[in-house]
Amino acid sequence: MQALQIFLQNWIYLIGAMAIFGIGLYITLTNENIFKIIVGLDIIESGTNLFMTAIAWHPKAVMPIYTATNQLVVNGKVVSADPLPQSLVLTAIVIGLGTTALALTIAVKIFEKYGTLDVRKIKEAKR
Amino acid sequence: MRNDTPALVKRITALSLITILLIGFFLAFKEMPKGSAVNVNQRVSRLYVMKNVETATKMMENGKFFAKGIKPLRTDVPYTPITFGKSKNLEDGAANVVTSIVVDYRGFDTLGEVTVLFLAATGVAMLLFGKEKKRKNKTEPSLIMYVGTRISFAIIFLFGIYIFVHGHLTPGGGFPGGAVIASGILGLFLGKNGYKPNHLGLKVFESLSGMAFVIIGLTGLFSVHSFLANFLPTGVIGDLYSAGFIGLIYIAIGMKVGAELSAVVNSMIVDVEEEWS
Amino acid sequence: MNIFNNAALLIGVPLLFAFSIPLFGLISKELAKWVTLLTIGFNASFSFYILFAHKYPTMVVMGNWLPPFGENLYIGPVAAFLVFVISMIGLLIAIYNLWAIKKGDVIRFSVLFLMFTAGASGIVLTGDIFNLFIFMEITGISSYALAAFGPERRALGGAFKFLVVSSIGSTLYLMGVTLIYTQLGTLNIAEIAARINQTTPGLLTFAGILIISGLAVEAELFPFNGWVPDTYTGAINGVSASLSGIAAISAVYALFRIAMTVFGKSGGAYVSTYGKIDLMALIALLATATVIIGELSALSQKNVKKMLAYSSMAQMGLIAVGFSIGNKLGVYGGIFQLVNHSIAKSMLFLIVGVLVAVGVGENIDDFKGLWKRNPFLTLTFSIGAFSMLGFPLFGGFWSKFSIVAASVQRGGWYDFIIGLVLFASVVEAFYYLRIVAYMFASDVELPKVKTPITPAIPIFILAVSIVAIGIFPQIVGTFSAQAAGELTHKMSGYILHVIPSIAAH
Amino acid sequence: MIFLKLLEGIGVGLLSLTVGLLFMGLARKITARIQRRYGPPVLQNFIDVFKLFSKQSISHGFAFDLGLVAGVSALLAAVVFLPMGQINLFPHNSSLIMIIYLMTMAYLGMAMGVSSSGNPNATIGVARALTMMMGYELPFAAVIFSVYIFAKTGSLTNIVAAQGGGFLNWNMVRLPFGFLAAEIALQGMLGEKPFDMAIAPAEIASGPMVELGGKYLGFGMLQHAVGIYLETGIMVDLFLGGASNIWIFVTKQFELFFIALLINAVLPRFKIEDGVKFMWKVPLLLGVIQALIVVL
Amino acid sequence: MNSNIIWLVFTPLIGSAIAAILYRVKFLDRLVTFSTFAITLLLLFSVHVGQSYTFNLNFMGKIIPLSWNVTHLSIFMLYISVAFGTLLTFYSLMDKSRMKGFLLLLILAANNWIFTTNDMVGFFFAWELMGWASIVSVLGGRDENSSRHAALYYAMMSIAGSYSMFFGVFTLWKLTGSLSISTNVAYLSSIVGMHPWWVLGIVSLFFVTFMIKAGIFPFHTWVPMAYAYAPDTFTPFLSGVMSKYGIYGMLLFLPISLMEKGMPAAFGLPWVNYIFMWIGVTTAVVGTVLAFFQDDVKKLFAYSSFSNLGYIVAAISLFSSVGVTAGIYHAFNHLLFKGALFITLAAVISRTGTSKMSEMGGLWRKMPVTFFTFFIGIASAAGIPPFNGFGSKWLIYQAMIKQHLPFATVMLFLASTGAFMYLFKAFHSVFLGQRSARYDNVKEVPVVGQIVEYLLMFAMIFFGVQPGYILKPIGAIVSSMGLKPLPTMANGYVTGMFSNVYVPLISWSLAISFTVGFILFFISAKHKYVSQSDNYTAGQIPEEWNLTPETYQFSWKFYEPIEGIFAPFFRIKIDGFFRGLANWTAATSSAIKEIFVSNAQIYAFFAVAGLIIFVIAGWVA
Repeated sequence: MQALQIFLQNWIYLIGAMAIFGIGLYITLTNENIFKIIVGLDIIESGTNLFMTAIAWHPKAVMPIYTATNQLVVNGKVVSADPLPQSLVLTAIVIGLGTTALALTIAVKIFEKYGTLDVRKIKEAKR
Repeated sequence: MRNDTPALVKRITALSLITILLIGFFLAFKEMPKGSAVNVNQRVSRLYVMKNVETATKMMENGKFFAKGIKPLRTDVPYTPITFGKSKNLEDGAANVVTSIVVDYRGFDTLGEVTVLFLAATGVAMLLFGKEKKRKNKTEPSLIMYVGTRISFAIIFLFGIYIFVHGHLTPGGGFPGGAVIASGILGLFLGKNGYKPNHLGLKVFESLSGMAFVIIGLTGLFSVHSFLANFLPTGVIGDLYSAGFIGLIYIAIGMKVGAELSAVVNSMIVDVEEEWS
Repeated sequence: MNIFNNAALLIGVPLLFAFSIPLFGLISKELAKWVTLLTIGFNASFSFYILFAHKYPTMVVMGNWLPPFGENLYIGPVAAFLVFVISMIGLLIAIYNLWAIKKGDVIRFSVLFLMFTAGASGIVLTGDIFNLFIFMEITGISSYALAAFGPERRALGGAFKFLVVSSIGSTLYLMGVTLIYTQLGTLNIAEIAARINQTTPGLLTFAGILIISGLAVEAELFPFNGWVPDTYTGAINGVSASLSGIAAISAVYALFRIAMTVFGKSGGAYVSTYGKIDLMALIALLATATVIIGELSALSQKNVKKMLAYSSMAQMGLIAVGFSIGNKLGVYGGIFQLVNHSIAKSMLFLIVGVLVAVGVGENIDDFKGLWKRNPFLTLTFSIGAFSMLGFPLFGGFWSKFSIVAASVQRGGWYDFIIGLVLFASVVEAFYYLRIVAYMFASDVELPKVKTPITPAIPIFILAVSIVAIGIFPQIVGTFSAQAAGELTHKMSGYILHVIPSIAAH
Repeated sequence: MIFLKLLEGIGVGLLSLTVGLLFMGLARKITARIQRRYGPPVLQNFIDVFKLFSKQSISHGFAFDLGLVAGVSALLAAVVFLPMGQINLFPHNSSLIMIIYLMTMAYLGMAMGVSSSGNPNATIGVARALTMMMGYELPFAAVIFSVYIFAKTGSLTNIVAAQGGGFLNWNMVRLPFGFLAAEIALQGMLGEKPFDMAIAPAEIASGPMVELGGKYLGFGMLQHAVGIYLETGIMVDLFLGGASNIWIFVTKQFELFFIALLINAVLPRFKIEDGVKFMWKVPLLLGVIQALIVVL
Repeated sequence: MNSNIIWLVFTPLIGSAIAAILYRVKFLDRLVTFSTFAITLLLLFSVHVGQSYTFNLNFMGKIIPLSWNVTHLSIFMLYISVAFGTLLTFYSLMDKSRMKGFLLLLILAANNWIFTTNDMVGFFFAWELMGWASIVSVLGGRDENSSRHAALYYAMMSIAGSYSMFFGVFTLWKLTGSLSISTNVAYLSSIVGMHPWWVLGIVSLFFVTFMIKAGIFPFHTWVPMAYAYAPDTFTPFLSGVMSKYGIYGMLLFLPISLMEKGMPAAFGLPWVNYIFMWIGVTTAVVGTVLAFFQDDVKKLFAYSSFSNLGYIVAAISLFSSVGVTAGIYHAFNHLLFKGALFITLAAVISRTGTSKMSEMGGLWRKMPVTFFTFFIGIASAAGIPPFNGFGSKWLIYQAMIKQHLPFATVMLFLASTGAFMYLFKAFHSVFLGQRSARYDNVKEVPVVGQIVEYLLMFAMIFFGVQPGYILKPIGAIVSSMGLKPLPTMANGYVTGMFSNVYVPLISWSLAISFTVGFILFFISAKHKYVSQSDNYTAGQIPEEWNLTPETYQFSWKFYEPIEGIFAPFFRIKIDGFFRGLANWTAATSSAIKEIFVSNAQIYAFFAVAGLIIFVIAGWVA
């Protein structure tokens, strides 16, 4: 039990992140609907973000914000979660947002012009 | 793999590919420091948390930072204790370390991030550009909806401002704040059919706030000789008026993000006729 | 450590004006285009100043935090030269855009184009592995939007393909960066490069594979380049030109900065990488496959634009072959070819754009007898084609020359690779010469077409520069040689200029 | 000295003409006898030549004239280099290949002359002759080069000298396959049946000769006469060990010619492609065997 | 004063620039071309064997020595090529074809550079210059579509060749660090005993290039097209001079094979040489056989050129003193007679406007000077003494027999007989037989052309009768290659290994017998001239059969009977090999193109699959 707990503590977020990553990739690679593909891409990004957060965290970490009660440094050792990946995640989320917005716009335009959301049907008559 | 590959084949292939990829990941994870062994003290973040980068820089110039074999001893950087509400003149006065990294230590990233968002909004608007035909709401919202969104907009707006003003003290900052404001504006869209925000105002707001960010950066360049360098006093940790230019930048970012996301919502909600003639 | 913080203006000024272009746009659409032009012009002249008048290698420190703690821009020989090339080509395409972009949302197009160029410069300049990702996304998002711009619906299909593949690629890159961060706890390229051998080999290899795969999407290497033909064909010609002339430079730069500087082993006659497999060899294989597949696909195209797209792909492969040889001569050839390719290919796309606009068309049959209809465009197109196929006294010759020389110098299985590449070059020569022969056919009687003046200016300048490089290869050669020195000696070329104190040990 | 050589040369030319015409007359007589006819007198051909040269004739232009004159003259020019018994005018200049190429000039002249007449029968005849030439030159070349390698010399004089010392030293005995191949090739060279498709009178009205009349036909006959002399002479020098004097030489020539006549009298004509195919089967095989034997 | 070698290169370049400026005015263009050729010929008199000059090119900090070195071979080749070019350009003064003079001058510059340079960089550059200038020149033929096709084909072969040489140059440079040709050849000779395969590989890289340029057997397929569809006045240069660059290159590298210690021998030859000799023989035979059945007269002579180069290759591959002498001698002879033949063809085509033999005929009365030039040309080409083709063919046989190679010799002899056949076919179809009424108003070429034709006739007879003027310099070349030169006798002697030929004697003998013949002709009864259609038709008048001169002319399917014999060989098409390669490439191209006819998802699949392959590779490693 203890071993399982330690295992879960150590691995659960990484495993979860990878599972989300895999699910997103699967959706992207198998669904022909454009919107579903975009959703898949979004899920992949979520997986990546979770992965980055996970490597910043350890079971005994505290939040990286100085407050009156929250001690980030104990005996010269930092005990908080790693703030750097968190800030990177912040950036990555915004970038993902931008990509998604653009993708959705393109999808809307594609539906307008091709009249379909099936990726297989988005092609020109003459190759 | 072709355009007309059957779905089953695709699924099986995708599954096997993903399985192999995940196995690869897990094999790689086995070599990672595990769990509690995620040693922040050996990462560069330690210096950010301790607000100790300048000391490290001096050590580096003295040649003590990198040990033999170029192994950095980040643990060796001496530590000056920080007390909430008391410590002054820290190299970066923000209580929220993440914020201090986002805006100050790695502020350049954030500038890029703002640009990405700006570009995405621009791209969305560019692709959806055209002569306005009609709004997309099918049904007229009820009176409660109309009144409710208008009342809650003020509260949401205020909350958004609170979030990005306190970005350096609490979780949050310009991006969440801006998103909150944009959600308020989205409420306005929902509340009234044919709601038109002030396009010119949004555009000017967006541009000016973006320019404000760059101008703050350039001010740093011309006053402290480094782009995006803090040129304001850092104050006491935990005060609202602390952390130098972080607050200013977050205000700019918050306004910009709010305006941009509103513009995105506006663009997407409108049906247009293209002007390619 | 030589700090030149004012070079931050290379990024800052375009950003400032990008944010303000919507305001200028309120006054006039034309003004927006001119602001873009002038801003890129500023970048070009500033990088010209750095390249010729300022001492480099030098470094820009962001926010007064020295590397490896803060972010920095590193202006070595590579960056100084490539930024200049990117800005110059951006400037010329901006001139073309003055004429070409008349309809649609001109203002926002200008913003996107400006940031596209600035983002590409940022990729080349930056000294931080995560910042590289940001700039990749800046370039990426603006190029998705730019590629989707245009009256034709095929633009949207192409842009969507680009977006999907490229998003996956950037995710993979980010994963790789994260894996490296778990090991070394830093994001600075110089520090990672110095300490790369402190990581565990399995994880290092995996991270390297992820990063290379992610970057290979934009660098158009084989299994990652499915988007190339549709996107290039779909986009309007100015955008195709900038994709092949600007984005390609930065993508290849990023790929080999990571492979050679970050993962590379220092010392030894040829650069190889740490880890279980040699990433340089991996790239060489990909690149060879790319060359062959690209050239063979281009062979049977009837649409010139699509043909140019495939040719771009193949040329990127050739460039990557040059770099992946890993000695100074090979990298020299790679950079030289990079510059030649971006000059010639962007010129060819611009010419196709002009031809389509004046009503000639973009199919091979439309090119028949072009010499009689419009000698200027025919001549410039031929110059571009000859440079592409490595005709002596045109720019492309010197680079192909160096790449072949380098691979022969290296020997081993690179002899085999270069044999395949040369076979592919014969194919390439065939389809380019076929167009040239078509253009000079005299058995077609069609009305003459006029060349518009504005787009003729960049086309003329590009053509002249191809010939000039062909006759005086030193123009590019000196800089390429310096750049090759930087890329092949990661310690003395890069790390020590960024973090000099590493030298103490 | 030069005058002496000149006179000797003219003498050799006359000799070859005489012997050739004589052979032609004998040929007519012998063929007739084989066919149970009486046949013309042996000297009939001399009479014919004189008659033809005194008749008025029509010409098709200077190329026609030049061609026919060249046909005889080139062969006469070649004859002087042939060693025949004690008559050997230029012992250091008797390369066989040179003689063969000189003969080619005669063919060229003849072909040019008759073709310029514009009669397609003539041209067809020439084309057939040239095709047949390709047929027999291949085995003949194989034989020549075998002899060259065997004798280690390319000069007819030296080849003859190498065969000195009796019957057993003759190349006919030493190189039997080569001799057989050369015999068959000689049949083609002489244009005798079964290889006479070039002049097939019933099909193409005597082929090259169709437009010839008067002195032109006379030139044609003279060319044939010198041709017979030269070709049989080469064979004698190559295989029958030459001769010690001109009489023996002519006798040996006549022996070879007689065999050819006998074959001619009894065999029908090949089709042209069959002729070439035959030449490239049997004699070539023999020649190749001979060459292999010589080389190995 | 050694820098005058460089002027050999610069003078044509300057002339080319001037000519390019004047290019619109055809006559001025041609005039400048001719004068530049003439000036270059004069310049040649100041160049002597043994002169050398080195110019250190500073290329991006690296010193690249460009060196020139005049050897016996180079001066010989220079003289013959420039002299022939001068004649040709003089002829082209009055010509109407679309040959561009400045391109010819570029080729001249490359010509002088190739023949004098001693560094591989210069050699390569000159080679490229020559190749591309000639490719562009081919473009200006009468039939635009065909010439474009031909030029493209030629360009492909030539590019493949130059890449091969490129590769070879760099490999040698990597091995020795020197760019000098002589140094590298010496180096290769020194290691050939230790690493025969290495040397073979490197040398074959060069030889592929040379074989492509000379049009030797497996690489000959561009020859007929390019020769046939090139401008009529350019073809003589293409065939006469440009095919010899390949031979020159081979001669530069052949001395290596002298020292093969590690290689087994076949029939007294190193087996590589033996194979190469057979390649030459095959070339000769294949060219001959293909030439039989052509209807385009330029194509026929293109195959003839190809066949003759086979002779040269077969001869020089023996690398004996007779062989090399014979090869170089034949190269010279081929230049002369094939140049003369193509010039006369240019004259004929310019007057008749067609190159189809079945549409010509009976032109000899209208163009007598051209007719005689052509006659002497084919007599030379057939190797008839005393014209110039005889000596070299005779020497080639001598060389082959000396090596005890009867079969190869027989094949060459067959090729020679065949050559006589196709030459006569061309002769008959163009000049003899019935003349079509269309050509009743055809005139002889202008005086300029006639002068050139007279000069060529004179040259063909003179060098036939006095071979010593050529054999002496060739002797010097042969001895400079480390072989024993043939004994030189008086001018008229061709000295073989087995026997000698004294050509003046043959000439005298011919002269006397012709005199006798003509005396006989004139003293005999009179003759009268009749019209061309007045001939023996079994009592009928051709008009009654509705026969016109065109239908009465026999020039179609001239050698039909033997077509059946060669039919099995026609099924093996070398052309088909390259065409098949091209088709295969095109098919592969279409197949590969299919990769990119897909959707976003599939491309994502590709990317992930690529990643997976790497991951697996990472595990495996």
